[in-house]
Amino acid sequence: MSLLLDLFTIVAVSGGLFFFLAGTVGLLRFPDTLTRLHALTKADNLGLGLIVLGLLPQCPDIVSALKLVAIWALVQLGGATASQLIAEFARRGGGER
Amino acid sequence: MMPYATTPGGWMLVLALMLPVVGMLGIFALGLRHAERIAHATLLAGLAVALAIAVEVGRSGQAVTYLIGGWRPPLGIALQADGLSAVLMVMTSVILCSVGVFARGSFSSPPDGAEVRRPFVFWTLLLGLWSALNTVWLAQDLFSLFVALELLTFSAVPLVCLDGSRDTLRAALRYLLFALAGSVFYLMGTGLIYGAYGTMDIASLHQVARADWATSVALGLMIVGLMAKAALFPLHLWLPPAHAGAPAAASAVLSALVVKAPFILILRLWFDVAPQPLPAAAGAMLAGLGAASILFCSIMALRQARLKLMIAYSTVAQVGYLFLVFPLVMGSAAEMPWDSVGWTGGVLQLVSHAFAKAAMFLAAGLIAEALGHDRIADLGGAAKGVPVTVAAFALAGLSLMGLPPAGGFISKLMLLTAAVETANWWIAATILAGGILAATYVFRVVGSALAQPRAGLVMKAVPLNRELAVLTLALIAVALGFLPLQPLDYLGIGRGGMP
Amino acid sequence: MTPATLYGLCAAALVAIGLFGLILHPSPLRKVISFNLVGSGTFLFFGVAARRGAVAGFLGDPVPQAMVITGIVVAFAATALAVALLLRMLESGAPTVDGPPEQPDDLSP
Amino acid sequence: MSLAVDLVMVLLILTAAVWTILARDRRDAVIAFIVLGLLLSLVWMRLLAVDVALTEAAVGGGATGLVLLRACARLLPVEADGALPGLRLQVAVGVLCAVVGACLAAVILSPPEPAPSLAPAVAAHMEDVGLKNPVTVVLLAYRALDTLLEKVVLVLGLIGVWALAPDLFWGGRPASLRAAVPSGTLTFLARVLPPIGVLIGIYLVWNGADHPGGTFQGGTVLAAMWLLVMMADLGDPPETRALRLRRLVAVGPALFIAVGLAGFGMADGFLSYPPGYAKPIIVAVEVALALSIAVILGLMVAGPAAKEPDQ
Amino acid sequence: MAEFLFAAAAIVLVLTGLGLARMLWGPSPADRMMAAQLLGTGGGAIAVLVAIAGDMTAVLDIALTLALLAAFAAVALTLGEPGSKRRGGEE
Repeated sequence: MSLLLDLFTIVAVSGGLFFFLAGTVGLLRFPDTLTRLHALTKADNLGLGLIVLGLLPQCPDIVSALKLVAIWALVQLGGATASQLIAEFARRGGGER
Repeated sequence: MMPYATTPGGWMLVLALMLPVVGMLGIFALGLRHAERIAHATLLAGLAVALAIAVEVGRSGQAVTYLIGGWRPPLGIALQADGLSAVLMVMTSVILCSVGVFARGSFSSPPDGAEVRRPFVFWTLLLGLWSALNTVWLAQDLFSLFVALELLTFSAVPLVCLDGSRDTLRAALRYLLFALAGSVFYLMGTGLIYGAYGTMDIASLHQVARADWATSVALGLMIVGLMAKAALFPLHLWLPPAHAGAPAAASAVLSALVVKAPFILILRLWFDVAPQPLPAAAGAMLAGLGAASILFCSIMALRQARLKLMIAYSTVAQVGYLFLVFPLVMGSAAEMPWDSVGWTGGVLQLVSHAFAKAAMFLAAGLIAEALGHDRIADLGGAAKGVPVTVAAFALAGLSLMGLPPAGGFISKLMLLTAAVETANWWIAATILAGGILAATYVFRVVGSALAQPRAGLVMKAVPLNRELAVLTLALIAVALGFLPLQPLDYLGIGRGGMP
Repeated sequence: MTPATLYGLCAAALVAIGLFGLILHPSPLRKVISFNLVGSGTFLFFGVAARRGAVAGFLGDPVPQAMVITGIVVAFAATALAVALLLRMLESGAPTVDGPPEQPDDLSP
Repeated sequence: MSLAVDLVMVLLILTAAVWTILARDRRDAVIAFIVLGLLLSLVWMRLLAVDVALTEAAVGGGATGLVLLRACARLLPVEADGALPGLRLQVAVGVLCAVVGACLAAVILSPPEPAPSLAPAVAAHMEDVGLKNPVTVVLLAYRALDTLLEKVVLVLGLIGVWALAPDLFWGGRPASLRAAVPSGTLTFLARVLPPIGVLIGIYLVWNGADHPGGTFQGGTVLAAMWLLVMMADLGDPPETRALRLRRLVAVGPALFIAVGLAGFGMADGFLSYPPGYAKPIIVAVEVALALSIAVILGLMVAGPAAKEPDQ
Repeated sequence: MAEFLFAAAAIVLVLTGLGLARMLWGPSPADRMMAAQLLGTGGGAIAVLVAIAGDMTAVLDIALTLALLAAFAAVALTLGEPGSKRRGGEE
């Protein structure tokens, strides 16, 4: 059982790492602000989500598990808002030089 | 040094710290209607506490000590009033009380009780400043002293730009940046000290300090930071516009008291923390910068067209004298510095300058109020309109010049004696040259004030009690001149060996 | 080399970099940011002392940690005050004619 | 392996630091500074100073960044940054800074053996206080005077910020923090996040007695939530003359002083706590302080009064 | 398992650290802010990994604080006068 859970953790966390990689590559390689933003937020929420998911079986107690879920939910909320705001900011031309 | 223990009367030290804070919070929370009353009550109570502490120090012949929360250093924080701190505390409260009387005219609440900005800010920050100064005089912990320095900065900077003009805002910002840079250097030094010794307590450090690289770097950083705060040449650029731009009551406090706090900290680092003997070159360098301050800023003072700027430049010059102490108290004298003429001369210079400079700035404020401007060339008639004030200015000027019978005379004579005894001829020459320069700039003002008024000059009347507050300060500065010309036993109380 | 030493060296570099900006940047806002950089480096020195003092079952010496927290609070207050001051200065009117002499824009120490 | 990770971290920090100084645009510099704050928070975690890491996360990532970005937004139309001065001066100052850095590095490289520490002394007396978080014990018992004075610094800082108001506006509201373009997403965030944030803030304060966390961390989080509400235009900054607000600012320090003075009668003297009651008293003081800190930080960011007080 | 999680944390640090290149390149403040955003999320991920791997649940509170304030900098970025198009600093 524990082995299975460990395997799950490894798979999920590795998946999370992959999405972080994808996010970074997207941030660095995509041609313009909005596509970069798209890549960034999608990838990075999924990345953190998978890592949180993978860590859940390893939690020492239920409070930590709840905190993990809360962290993920907060990043979802914050990340979504932030990308909206950054997009708005970029669209208004606030970022152009 | 003896390990700390709370002494009888130690609780008064806590009062000295907390009274101003309570007054400040009271004004803040209760609104302006009570501001002046709370401030004056606090000032009086604080004066009483300071006097009581000074009496207790003299009576018991030892330092008054208090351990906060009963925790013994290095874990806890000790407050201690020795002879020097007691003198500084009394000096602070007397000057602040005089400023309090003076400021009644310019920072009163309006009759309808509505809150206005200037009195609110002035009284709260004046009390904040006082708690900061008392903490600097009393705290025995390097980190508490950092917090005290920040308290000082946060109270002093907004006072500079109280009138809100662009120039004073600029001066305040420049002052803030210098002060913050100074603080961060000081903090860096304390961090290294903690890393090396695991304590911030001055008495513990005195016992364990090693003459190694880490200690030298730490002390060097701290002293450089404090030099910026004390406006020692060439880090003095912020002071003249800041002190000249503040309202007179605030300038008096800034010049008389605030710049003295970093100097006292340098003095404590030098004699109470640093491993003795210190390299002679370090002392000579501080004194060299002090001498440069004296000469350069006295000449700058001579060239100012406006009275307040002249006084501000003179502050930098007079603070320069304090730094002459270091090479004068070297070698054997550094074991018991308080027993030497040079050390006593330095402390007397600090005290007499505080009273003289407070008197001068307040006098300048009254003169400006009476005449409506402070251009030195057009002061004619001031001696007729505000004779008491001009007399106070002249008396305070005596102290700056170092002429008898003023306090500045005896302090400068002691410094001169020490310079001759230790064969530091260049210091002796600087003291003499500084005196002549000070005489020139003071006489220039007095001469102009004694001149005939221009035709049609209308002067505003100034209340007599404000003039008397100024005169009191000037008379104290003069009265200090009647002290005997020798090390004072009182200043040595609680500093290790008894006299 | 222990991590504490490595971060200590990093702190020294932070101080040097921040000091460079503090002295050279002509604009007050950049000076304030640079001051914060020097402050961060300074706090790290306390962190190094705390980490090296990890004995008696503690992960680190709590005394310097407490000091850093106090220091961060003070640094924030200083930043807020400096920013308020410089905004007010730039938004206030033309320099007064009769005030102290106009200082050059350069506020460097 | 582990040191290699630390090395990466140091490289990232130095990149952010250098960019903070060299970026031409001031807003770029601020963003780099925010990045630096996040990295430093991780460094404090690495140094096992969780209390400090929390403070840095709340202040570096939140409060300071907000203050600086707001300054950028208001500065832009007014004044440009000057460029760095000429190369020769840059080299001279660079050498000076390098010397300072080298001196510091030399100190770091020759640590005392064994490293001094007050940790055993802290541990020896923790029982007397009854709290389990050593940092909180240091802050509120051993070095309570520093903590008290630091709160006074905050109050004075607020007075200093308020003092910058023009006379006409004294007592009025600070300038609005509203974002430039009202945005539905922001409003949504400002409705959803604050309840959670307040909960987390209270949790950090409460938890601080026995675990990492405490007044300042909790207070900063509370302030951040209040600021978020103000930025989303769901509430304007309050009038600075309001006495209720003033009392909120003063309650923390005042209670702290009152408890300290009560020590004269009930315990061993100023800022000592009666045995057995230390923990409830400290928690009460912390709660009041966190409230005051939240209000002070919020008001400091909001700035001096910028409108005439309402009639 | 702990080693794996620590290694994962290190990898997240390297990956999000690479994102800092965007902070240097820009070109717009929006792009630079994205680097900060990525690092904020990455910091949260690192903190949760370290917390679980090192069995230091207190570290979770760091992640919680970072997550709570994740959008804060982005919100602050949008402060300012609407419509002022030319926002570059110095020319």
